[in-house]
Amino acid sequence: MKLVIAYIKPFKLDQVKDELRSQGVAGMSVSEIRGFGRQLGQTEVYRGAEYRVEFVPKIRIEVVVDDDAVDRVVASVEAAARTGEIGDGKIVVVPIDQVVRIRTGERGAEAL
Amino acid sequence: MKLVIAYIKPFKLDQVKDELRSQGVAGMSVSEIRGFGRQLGQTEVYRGAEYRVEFVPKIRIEVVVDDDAVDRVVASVEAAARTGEIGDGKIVVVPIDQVVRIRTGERGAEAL
Amino acid sequence: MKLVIAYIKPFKLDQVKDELRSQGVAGMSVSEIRGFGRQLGQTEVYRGAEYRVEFVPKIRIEVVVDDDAVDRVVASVEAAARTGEIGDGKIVVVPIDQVVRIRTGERGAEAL
Amino acid sequence: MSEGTIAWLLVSSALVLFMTPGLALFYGGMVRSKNVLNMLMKNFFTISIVTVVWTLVGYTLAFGTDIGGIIGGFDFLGLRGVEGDALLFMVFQMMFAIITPALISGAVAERMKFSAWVLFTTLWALLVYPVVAHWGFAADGWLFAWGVRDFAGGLVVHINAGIAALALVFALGPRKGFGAEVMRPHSLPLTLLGTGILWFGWFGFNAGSALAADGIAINAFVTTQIAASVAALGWVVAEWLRNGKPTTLGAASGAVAGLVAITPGAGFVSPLSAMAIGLIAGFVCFWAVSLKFRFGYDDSLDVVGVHLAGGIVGSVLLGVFAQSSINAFVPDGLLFGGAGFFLKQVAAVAVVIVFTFVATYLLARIVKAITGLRVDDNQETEGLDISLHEERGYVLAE
Amino acid sequence: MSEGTIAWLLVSSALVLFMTPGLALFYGGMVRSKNVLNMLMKNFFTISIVTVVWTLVGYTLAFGTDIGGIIGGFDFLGLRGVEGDALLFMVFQMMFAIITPALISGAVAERMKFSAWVLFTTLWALLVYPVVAHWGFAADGWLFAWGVRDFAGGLVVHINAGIAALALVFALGPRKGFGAEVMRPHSLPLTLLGTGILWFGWFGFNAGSALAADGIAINAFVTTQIAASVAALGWVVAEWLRNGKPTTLGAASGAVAGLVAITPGAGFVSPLSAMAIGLIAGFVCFWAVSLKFRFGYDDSLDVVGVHLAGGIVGSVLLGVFAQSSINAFVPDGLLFGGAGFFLKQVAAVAVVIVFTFVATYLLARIVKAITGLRVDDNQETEGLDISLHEERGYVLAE
Amino acid sequence: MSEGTIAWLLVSSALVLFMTPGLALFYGGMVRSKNVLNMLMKNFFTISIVTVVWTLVGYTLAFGTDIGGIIGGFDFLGLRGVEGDALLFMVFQMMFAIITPALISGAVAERMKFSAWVLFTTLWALLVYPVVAHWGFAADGWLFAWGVRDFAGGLVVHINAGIAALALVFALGPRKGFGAEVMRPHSLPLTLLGTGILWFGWFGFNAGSALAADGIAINAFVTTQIAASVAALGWVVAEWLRNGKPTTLGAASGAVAGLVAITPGAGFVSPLSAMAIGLIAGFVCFWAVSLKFRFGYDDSLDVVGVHLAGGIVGSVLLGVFAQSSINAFVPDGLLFGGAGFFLKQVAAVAVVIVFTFVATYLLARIVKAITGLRVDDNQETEGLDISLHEERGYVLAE
Ligand SMILES: Nc1ncnc2c1ncn2[C@@H]1O[C@H](COP(=O)(O)OP(=O)(O)O)[C@@H](O)[C@H]1O
Ligand SMILES: Nc1ncnc2c1ncn2[C@@H]1O[C@H](COP(=O)(O)OP(=O)(O)O)[C@@H](O)[C@H]1O
Ligand SMILES: Nc1ncnc2c1ncn2[C@@H]1O[C@H](COP(=O)(O)OP(=O)(O)O)[C@@H](O)[C@H]1O
Repeated sequence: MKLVIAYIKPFKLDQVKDELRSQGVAGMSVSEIRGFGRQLGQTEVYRGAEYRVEFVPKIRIEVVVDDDAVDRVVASVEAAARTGEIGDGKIVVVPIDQVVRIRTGERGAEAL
Repeated sequence: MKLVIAYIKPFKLDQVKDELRSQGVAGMSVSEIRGFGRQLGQTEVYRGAEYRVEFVPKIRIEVVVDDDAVDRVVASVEAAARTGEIGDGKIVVVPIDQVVRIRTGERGAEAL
Repeated sequence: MKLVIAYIKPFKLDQVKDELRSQGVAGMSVSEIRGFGRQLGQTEVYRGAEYRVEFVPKIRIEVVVDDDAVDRVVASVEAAARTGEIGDGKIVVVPIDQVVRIRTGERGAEAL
Repeated sequence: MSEGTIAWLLVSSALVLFMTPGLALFYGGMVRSKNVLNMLMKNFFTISIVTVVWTLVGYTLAFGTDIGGIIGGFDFLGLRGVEGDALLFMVFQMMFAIITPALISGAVAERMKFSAWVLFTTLWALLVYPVVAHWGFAADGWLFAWGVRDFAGGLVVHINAGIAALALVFALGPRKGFGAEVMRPHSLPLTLLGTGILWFGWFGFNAGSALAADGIAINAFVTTQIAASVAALGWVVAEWLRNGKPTTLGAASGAVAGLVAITPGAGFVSPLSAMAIGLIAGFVCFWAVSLKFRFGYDDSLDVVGVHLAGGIVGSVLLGVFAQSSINAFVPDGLLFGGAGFFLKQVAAVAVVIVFTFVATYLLARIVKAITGLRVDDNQETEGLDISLHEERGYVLAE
Repeated sequence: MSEGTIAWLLVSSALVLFMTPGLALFYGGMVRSKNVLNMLMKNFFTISIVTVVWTLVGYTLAFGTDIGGIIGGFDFLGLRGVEGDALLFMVFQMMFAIITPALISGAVAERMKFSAWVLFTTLWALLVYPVVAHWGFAADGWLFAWGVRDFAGGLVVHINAGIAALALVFALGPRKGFGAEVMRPHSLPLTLLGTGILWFGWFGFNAGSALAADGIAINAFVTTQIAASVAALGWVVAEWLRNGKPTTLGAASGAVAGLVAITPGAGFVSPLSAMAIGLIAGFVCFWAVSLKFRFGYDDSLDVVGVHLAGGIVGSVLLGVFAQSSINAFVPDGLLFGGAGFFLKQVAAVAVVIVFTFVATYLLARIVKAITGLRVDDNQETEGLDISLHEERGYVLAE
Repeated sequence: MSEGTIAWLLVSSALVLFMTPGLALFYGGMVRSKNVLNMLMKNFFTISIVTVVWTLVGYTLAFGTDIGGIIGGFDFLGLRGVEGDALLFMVFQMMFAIITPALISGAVAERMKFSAWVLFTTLWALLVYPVVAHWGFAADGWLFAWGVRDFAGGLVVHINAGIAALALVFALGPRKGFGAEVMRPHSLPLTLLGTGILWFGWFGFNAGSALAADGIAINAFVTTQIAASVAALGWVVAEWLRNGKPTTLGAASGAVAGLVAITPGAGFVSPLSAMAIGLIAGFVCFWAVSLKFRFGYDDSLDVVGVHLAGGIVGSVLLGVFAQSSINAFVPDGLLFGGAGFFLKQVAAVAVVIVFTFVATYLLARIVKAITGLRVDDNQETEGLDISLHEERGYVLAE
């Protein structure tokens, strides 16, 4: 099994979520982060002076998926989160040893 | 060594923390996330109209543990976080290559 | 490739970020967490009474790096985040299978 | 005027002005956090716009020498010759002219362009408000002269704003996701604070409308307090029974509904009548805010449900509960034997609704042609604070 | 009354009403974020409840024709015959009747059921407040007739509320985790805002209690300002010395302590005496809030520590600092040669403490039997906002 | 005084006091969240400090029997003999003495030690404010006697505070990261709330300065409303044109700039002149706040840009727009044929700027020698709330 982590633009969350659900993904976990990348922050004007703000608000998504679903899930996120503009973000795939569903104690693919 | 990640119900945090401490776990990191799973959100009433809110507040816990402690830690979290109702969450075990304690530079099991 | 996760003191973020940039790290993702470790929380006085607060605010950093950069990156974070006092935090290195840049679809080292 | 009356009217004017920032917070707390500043800004800026419009032209249109009962003449253009007591009356009335369009802003929250709002408010404060104010408040205005009574602005302020809100909502359309997603208030403490300020300021609004520190002012003060309290009670009890939980938003909305409903009658009805009016207003407005879901118009922060419905309740019930023994300037209402007055009140409600709806809808079309009314989809998703003002309401971690 | 006095009392009434939303924010900022709305709601709803109770029955019980010095008769039931100046007095006094039970709500924060609060407040506003108000404020009330003086409510408002809070805390028990976990204020800016509103409103409370726009009102205004300032100073200096840091919560609490302590004497003592009273109140109340840890009662937001302690300090020190040269309606205090008055003040404090403690504890038992007093454990952990009102205070990200 | 006037001045005093909590929120919203409590605390504590200083010594220095036009004598030390109307005047003036140093706190936000602030404010309220107040407000003060006019404190309050802020900023140095990092307001809703309270309170400030409930008060009320509105309009239009977006912070700052600028002339100029003054103030202050970037002084929350610049605009333009037909106590300004008065106004501005700059800078050096002025680097990074007060502004999740 794999843990797919994606850093995306906040306003893309809804689309990504809908796409993943339509792929049959049963769950995901989302948090708000600040990201820093090639986008190199944003320029903000405050009181008439210009500033470079290095960290940009992003959304971080975690999805645990079965091995055979990984490619489909990555592709879905890619498609749904892409705007084609800088700052679209990254997807990372992490191998995992085990998943447990707390409610039932099920392990592995069952637990998803 | 392993990184144990758990997504749990917020009001279970205290119990999980106490259980882990009693297991001798030396540290952990906690963040607030929004989760989405079989629980399929909650129904909320606002101004008399009913709505489905897909994302539910959850707590995400990260604990780095030594290999031989993994099973005990997973079992502790399982026991402490379980209510038996839908939405109890998941535990994920991720293999890791290295841990470093920043203060001393210690590596591996020493660093925990 | 590796995912380097670091839990550090909040006021060290700027230094760590500058150090990583000077090491050529192209991106990172940052979130606010609450940590619990050997530091065993803090003592707070409120209305004249003393309390132990177990969770201390920390910053969590994630950086995806190429294999050959891991040691350099870990060393940089170590150096920049160290105060020598308890609570400096930990660095964890997690192996990863894949990275994708959403904007271009590039995979692997290209995607960083 | 005596010094005591001047003191009271100065204070009342300040209190009524304070209501607009209060309203800004009341509304600001109810929108999503990405739109809070735009909401505040629309209200604060309305103060600026209307102050200028009223000073230069609005006041004379409303209170200049009457032309056929319809409108005031240009004698007080730029406040020419307006001094002393007249100047005090002018500024007290100015505060009403400010808050009336500000009320509208809640209905079009989270999607109307700021530039469109600026243009709309300017035109509305110039062309709609002074007309209705003349009809209802000026001694020669045709509604007033005909015998209609509106103590502190049930017709002129609340029905006027509420029906204008409905017209503007029709021209504008609903927010993306209206009806499907829950759009919860981002900060109910802000809304409750706003409620507190509105309640406080409303004493100036209603008791100040006696235009003297006298027994009528005292009566208006007491009826205001009672109606607000009882309407909050009524609303909360209604939702407790119906939805199972009493909510703070319900208490806040109920209080405002009561304040609205007592406005036309504050100085004309007895304290016990105010209790009845408040209770009815609490129930009716609780029900009225649910109409937007039934009929599908996105009256975002319930301006129609509270101000239009509450204003109608209050203006019509004034026709029921008015007592000439409380105030010689009003005939007796239905309950005290005066059917004629009741009918006039009903007619006046209808007249204002028709006039303002049509006029506002036309203005909205004109504004649409000039600036457009809505932000585009991306701006709406991103929030108006960033997209229109390049500001964020809260920067809690940095 | 002259128009000047009417103007002043109208304003004062509005100011005192405004204190209750101010108090809601003061308390609301001090609870944990999961309980902020419940805290606000308890206060706002108290306005509604007491307004109805006071209008219908409370006022006549407090100020109706005296029956044996103990209570007022039913002559003003439903405000029958209460008009003009009397109506103004009625509404001014109503605002005091509202804020007194509202004060209690801080002591039972974060665990008391909303339904229990509604029932308790109704009964307390009906059965306890009017009795003590009659004793202390009505011309024939036995404490007043005996010679006890309470300018604006040290006995009637603050000791009354403070001791009632203690009784209710005993009936209710402490919050889960009291003493073990730190329960920090979730928003001190809200608390400071509340402090500002309270301070502002207190001018109406104290200077309005002169019941005229005259020299006594001026004196009360000045002593209020001085005592509040000095008590904040005293509290902050005390904690700076003792805990090493001056805190904003200390400044806010100190200011309120000073306002409480000057309340019984505002129109009876000189500005310099007010300085002494404020300083003593600052120190005493700083010390008094720590008693809850020593004795283990969970007076959550320090109602006992500030209002009971501050009220006692003020009522007793009035016996020391009163000056008949400032106000002919008060005898000289200890410092100016009048021991008898001092003893009466001490006795009155004791009487109110005993009466209200017993009466409130009984009421609490009755309420417990009917609705239960506390939410259950899970609701307390989850927070009262969600569990009782299905609302969240803040929805900052969505 | 008549009861009407007493009522009005009591209310005005309360309103002016309320401005300081309003200012605390206005400033508190503009700092980063880690410094919000320190900002609030500095303002609240200034109320305490100045109340004591003014009661004991400040008032008599400002309004005691004149000594050579320079300062008042010690006759009213500890308020000896200050009673009735004089006591009312004393407390009204006290509120001005409070807010003036409070204004300064915004310029030194986010880095000045709390202990240093306490010492500085004490000395400044004792040694600087009463002197300038005597010159400008006391009948025998040399500026007033010479013919300079300052209706409600353009010289005494705003220029005085603004130039003191500049001197203190020079002594203190900029915040870490000034000019390089953007330091955004952490809560603009708080700032807008503060703006609302300031605007509301300013009616007491300006219209109260008529010292009677009369036509001058009415005129001052109206000019205040107009200038604030138009200046907000001017500022927002200027930034809209220049930076492409209208901001809420711009609207808030503009409103305050207008209020500042009308302060010296509120009771001396016509409503239409107020419109001109407001517009000019909006433009000038918009431009003035950008000077800190050009010249590199860290006037953190724009005290210099708004209060010094706005105060100068208002005091000088009073020399242009003053009309003896509005108020017999002022000569005609430039526009109405009186060049002499204009020159005196300009001279007075220069005098106050030089005196207060020098005096304040000296005081700052003294304070630096005793307590030090700044927190250390780590404290500044961590934030003053935790490091100085061991409190956090917001604890939203727990
Ligand atoms: N090496 C990295 N490690 C962790 N997160 C990263 C890394 N690179 C980028 N990110 C995350 O992805 C976001 C977008 O990256 P960015 O480089 O700006 O866009 P793009 O991938 O389109 O070039 C960043 O804001 C950050 O949150
Ligand atoms: N596949 C997944 N990937 C990441 N997080 C998940 C996944 N499934 C569930 N979660 C997390 O666990 C929480 C509980 O999951 P849910 O399916 O509702 O409960 P249960 O495991 O009891 O069926 C979710 O809210 C989410 O935070
Ligand atoms: N085993 C662990 N798993 C996850 N996070 C940890 C662990 N141990 C420490 N941390 C994180 O590191 C932070 C600092 O750890 P701590 O033990 O206090 O400091 P030190 O490493 O200097 O002894 C903690 O607050 C927590 O966020």
